[in-house]
Amino acid sequence: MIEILTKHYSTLLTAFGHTLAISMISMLVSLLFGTILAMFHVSKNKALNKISGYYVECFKNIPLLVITMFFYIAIPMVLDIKVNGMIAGAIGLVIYSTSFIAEIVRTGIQAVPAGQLEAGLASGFSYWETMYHIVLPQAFKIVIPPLGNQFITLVKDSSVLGFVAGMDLMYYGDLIAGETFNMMGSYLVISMFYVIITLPLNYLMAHIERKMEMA
Amino acid sequence: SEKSVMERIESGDKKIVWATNVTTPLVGQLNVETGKVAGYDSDVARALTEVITGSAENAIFVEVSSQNRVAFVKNNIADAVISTMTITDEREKQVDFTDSYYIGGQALIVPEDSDIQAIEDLTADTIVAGAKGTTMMLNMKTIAPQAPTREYDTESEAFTTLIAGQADAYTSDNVVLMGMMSKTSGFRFAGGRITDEPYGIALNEDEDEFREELNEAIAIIRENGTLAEIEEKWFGDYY
Amino acid sequence: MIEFKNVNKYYGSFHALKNINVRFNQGEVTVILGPSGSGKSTLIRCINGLEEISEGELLIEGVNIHDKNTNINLIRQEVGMVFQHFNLYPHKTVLENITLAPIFKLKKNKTEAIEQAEKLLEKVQLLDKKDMYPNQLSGGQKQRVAIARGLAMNPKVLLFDEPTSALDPETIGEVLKVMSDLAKEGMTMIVVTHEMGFAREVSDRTLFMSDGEILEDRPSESFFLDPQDERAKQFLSKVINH
Amino acid sequence: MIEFKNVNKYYGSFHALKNINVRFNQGEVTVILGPSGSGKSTLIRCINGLEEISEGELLIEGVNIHDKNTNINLIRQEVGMVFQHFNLYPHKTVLENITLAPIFKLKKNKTEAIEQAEKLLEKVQLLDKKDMYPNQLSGGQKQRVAIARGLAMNPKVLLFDEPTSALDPETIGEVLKVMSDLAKEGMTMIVVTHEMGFAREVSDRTLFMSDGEILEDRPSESFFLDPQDERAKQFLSKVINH
Amino acid sequence: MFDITGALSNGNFIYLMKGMGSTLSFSVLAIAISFIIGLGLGVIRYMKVPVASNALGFLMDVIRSVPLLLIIVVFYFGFPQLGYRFSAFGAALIAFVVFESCMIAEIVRAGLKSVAVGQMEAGLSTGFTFSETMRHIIIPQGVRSMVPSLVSQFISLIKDTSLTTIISFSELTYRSKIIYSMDSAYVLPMYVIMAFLYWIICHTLSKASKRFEVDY
Ligand SMILES: Nc1ncnc2c1ncn2[C@@H]1O[C@H](COP(=O)(O)OP(=O)(O)OP(=O)(O)O)[C@@H](O)[C@H]1O
Ligand SMILES: Nc1ncnc2c1ncn2[C@@H]1O[C@H](COP(=O)(O)OP(=O)(O)OP(=O)(O)O)[C@@H](O)[C@H]1O
Ligand SMILES: NC(=O)CC[C@H](N)C(=O)O
Ligand SMILES: [Mg+2]
Ligand SMILES: [Mg+2]
Repeated sequence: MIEILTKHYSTLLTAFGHTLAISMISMLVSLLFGTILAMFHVSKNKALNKISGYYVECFKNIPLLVITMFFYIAIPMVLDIKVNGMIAGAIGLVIYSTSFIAEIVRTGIQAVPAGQLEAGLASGFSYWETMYHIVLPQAFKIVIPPLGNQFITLVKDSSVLGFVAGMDLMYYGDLIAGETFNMMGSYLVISMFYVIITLPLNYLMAHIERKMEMA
Repeated sequence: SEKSVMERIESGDKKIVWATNVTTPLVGQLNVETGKVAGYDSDVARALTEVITGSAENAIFVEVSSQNRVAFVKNNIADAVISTMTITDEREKQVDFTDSYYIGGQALIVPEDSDIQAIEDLTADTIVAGAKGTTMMLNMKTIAPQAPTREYDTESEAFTTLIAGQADAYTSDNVVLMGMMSKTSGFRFAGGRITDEPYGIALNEDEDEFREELNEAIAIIRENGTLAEIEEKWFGDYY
Repeated sequence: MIEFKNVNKYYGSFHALKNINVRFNQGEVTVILGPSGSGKSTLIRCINGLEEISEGELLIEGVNIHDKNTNINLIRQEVGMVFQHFNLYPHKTVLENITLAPIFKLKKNKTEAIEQAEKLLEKVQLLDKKDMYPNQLSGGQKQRVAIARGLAMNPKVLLFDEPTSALDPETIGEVLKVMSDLAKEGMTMIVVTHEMGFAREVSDRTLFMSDGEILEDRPSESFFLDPQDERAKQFLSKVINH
Repeated sequence: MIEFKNVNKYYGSFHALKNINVRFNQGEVTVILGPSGSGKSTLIRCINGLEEISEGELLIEGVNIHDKNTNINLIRQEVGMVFQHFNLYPHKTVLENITLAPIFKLKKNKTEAIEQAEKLLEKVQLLDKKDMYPNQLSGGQKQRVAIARGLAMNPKVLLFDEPTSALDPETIGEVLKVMSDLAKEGMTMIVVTHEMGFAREVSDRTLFMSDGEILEDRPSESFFLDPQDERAKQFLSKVINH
Repeated sequence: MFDITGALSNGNFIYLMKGMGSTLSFSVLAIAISFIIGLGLGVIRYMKVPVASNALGFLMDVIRSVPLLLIIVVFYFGFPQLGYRFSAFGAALIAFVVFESCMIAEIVRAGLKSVAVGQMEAGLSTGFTFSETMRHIIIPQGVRSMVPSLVSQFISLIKDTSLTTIISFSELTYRSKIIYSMDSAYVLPMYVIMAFLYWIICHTLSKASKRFEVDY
């Protein structure tokens, strides 16, 4: 294991950087889309409700691998475009995670007591103003732990980039494993890098959750 | 504790389990309707099985990809791997090989309208696809280090990405590439073969007796012309 | 200033308000009594449009709030509301709770808004808590802040929906005190409550509701001396004698 | 039958019960009053071991419940408890809520347990609800079921921790009625409550607590006529006059 | 460009359906075993058994922090190096059970914790011991509140079976790839079909589970 670390550390660090960057970018974009879909869901407009509902129902029930491969192989075949593995992977991650984040944010919005919306309306704010000033800030606070957990999941899920030459930890892990024949060592080293990101986050989220429970 | 392959065969259980690639036309492809694997490698395996056990019917096939070939013998899932597997020193440290039964060679294919005519035309802007865990990808580091590579779990996945336009070229064994092109038009070789790839049958390290038996069998089918017949049957039209 | 004309309200097929006709006048303090589920909350929530009426007309200062062309947000600025569970914004300080709407809706500048908020906090005797967050306050304090918040928009009328029923018995008094003071200053108030002391002593007029209907509508004094309706009598005896 | 001898209770460094010495006698109905945070809940929760005492002795029928050799589960069978938020088991019907412990702990056979439960439900006037689930009941009904559940183990004493403060004003009466009936039948009861009517009229004795101490311990009649302690006076005036 | 009838020729279709059968039976097995182990682990963590809960807790947290894909390859490629050999099915099953048990344990712990404290107190107050209260009162309620999270975990599990294609476990995804390796005109149809089949399985499970959700 040590040998793999010392011999391949620059590759590993690059891969680690890619995994981290892809995860963070995908998370931010999914958060944006997810929030929009969540607002669609709680709005009174039936069409928007439907869009949000169908999206979530559709993409949370299809494996990420299938979504990603679809964008990497099937779409370029039909449209005659070139998408590199990192981008196809990120698109897959965003499409997939958005469905989960939409649900999380929606639950958050619905967890804000109805009285808050009413209080906002009662003091003359419009629906969207109330959402912006009063409901969303509280909803996001409520959903910090599940969002954090979703990010952890997303980091782990980013390992499907290994299937599409996404230059991430999993991809290089496979290559190093194939080259050194030290499968156990290579994959454990790779696991370690994932754990460096996810385990502390895991504890941080648990901590925040406990603190919020006490408040 | 487990019986060696020869002990098992001698005790009457004559089945030999061969691991082979099933997504490479000509070399080895699964017919999903019959469940039979057809191709050069599997025919060789059948011939060897016949020599050793008396019947080609004793050959059983399981599906591998380039990436998990070594694991198949190490995990005792198969008795032997026959899958255009190049004999290399590195691999010898993990598994044992029989004598070589065929010498293939690395080559490169590109879309017909590509500007790439030979390996020398590869640049930092031309992406080369290949399968994870193949000698080709290692070779690339010395023969065309400037060209970026993208590696996939199987040969067919690598070829599919070439079709999808995700790569500019795809490198593998010439026979594998021939197989791919036999099914899909629009691609051509870019230059000739680049390396020699002697294929051996990979076995677990404690299977000396089985290896001897296989080596003898290989010699037999080479001498009696069976090997040449099989080669002609699968590759004859494409050379 | 507020007038219900033949108002009906349905939740699905449930008839929550039945042919309501009532006027609330400027400067009047009205208490609404009635058993649980009788429609008290529904009635006052219609006044600031938190519930839509199904039939009839509801006029506020002559404006029909049921009309599609009416800007309900403007009406709401004129009608303050104090809720049973305070509904303070937990992520804002006391001061921010009070100044949020004046700054964004009345476009007051910040210093002006804060000045006014501090005056209101003084009135409800909570000036020293102005930088605290709601969860650092007791129930009674929260409700006094909520009243200050309601007043900050200079509403023409203040609605109260059971403002003391989520409070510790010890802190109910402080909230009722603030409400009595407001009443004395001539604020127009409509109050749903179970506090009989307040109803009897502070309010000018009492409505008794049951099953979506207004069964009594009389000066409070005479209502408490001698309720006419059978259900009102029953209700009073239950609520007072235990 | 229950005796606190120099009992102290700490939460970390917070001194929640300060040198408590008190006896509760068979057949007596005791009310515990006091402001929020004064240690009322802590005191009665010590009696059935939901809180452990830190120092001193707590004897129930002569048994030291703080002792490691005492089987606390046996003690708890003798001491029933009724909670502010009912704590009915939501996944069991009314009848199952009542029979669960008798069947498993007293090893009653099922028909016997059901028979007894039905008698208790009749007593709290809820026999018709026996097959319902808790969430189908009103607050007052839930609390009456909780009382029946407490009685099902034939406890020697029944503890109540603010049994009516989570209830609608209208349903408080029905719960107090059941409690008064129990008192008349001679049940030993210790009741934390803010219901002054009940305290004054039904209870035999009133303890007034503040800051973890018992400041008054007198027959209820004399306590209400003329509380001695300054804080008790203040408390009473706050709670009663609004 | 694409050839749907070819991709779904009779033989291919049967071959694919058998793959779907493998996906389903593997999922059912993995769910059953992981649920039993996860329930046990979750209760241990909930009860805060002195050393066991912490040590076990840390190990479980580490396992939950690693991508399932890596756990699969570690069992399949890595363990033979230590002398433990598994078939693709065996390695996949062990990897899933190890990973999913930890995920489920966390759900169980949270579910039990979500049962109001008052319920434990009510149980104790009627003379039940701690473990009796757990059995009669806390666990039955906890399990009900866990249903939604458990179901989404099971759905994740089913979707994640697609990852086992990396070790050539012959399930739905793997077989789709075998089919489209025959002809590039099958690629697009196969992805659409695959997506559809997974969707049907997961959607059906999620809809069916709604029946078991209770709210008090
Ligand atoms: N959003 C709603 N959907 C359906 N029914 C409703 C809704 N809101 C209220 N109701 C019903 O309308 C009736 C009147 O409700 P309302 O809240 O006005 O009663 P209330 O007099 O305020 O009672 P309480 O004293 O319990 O607050 C009740 O029967 C209630 O169940
Ligand atoms: N588990 C605990 N940990 C720390 N402090 C506690 C705990 N339980 C209670 N306390 C503290 O002990 C004091 C007494 O609490 P207790 O619940 O007995 O008061 P109470 O008289 O019942 O009040 P209330 O009328 O609000 O129910 C309070 O200051 C409370 O904050
Ligand atoms: N088709 C293959 O996967 C074999 C490639 C090459 N001959 C090797 O052994 O690595
Ligand atoms: Mg109401
Ligand atoms: Mg208390």
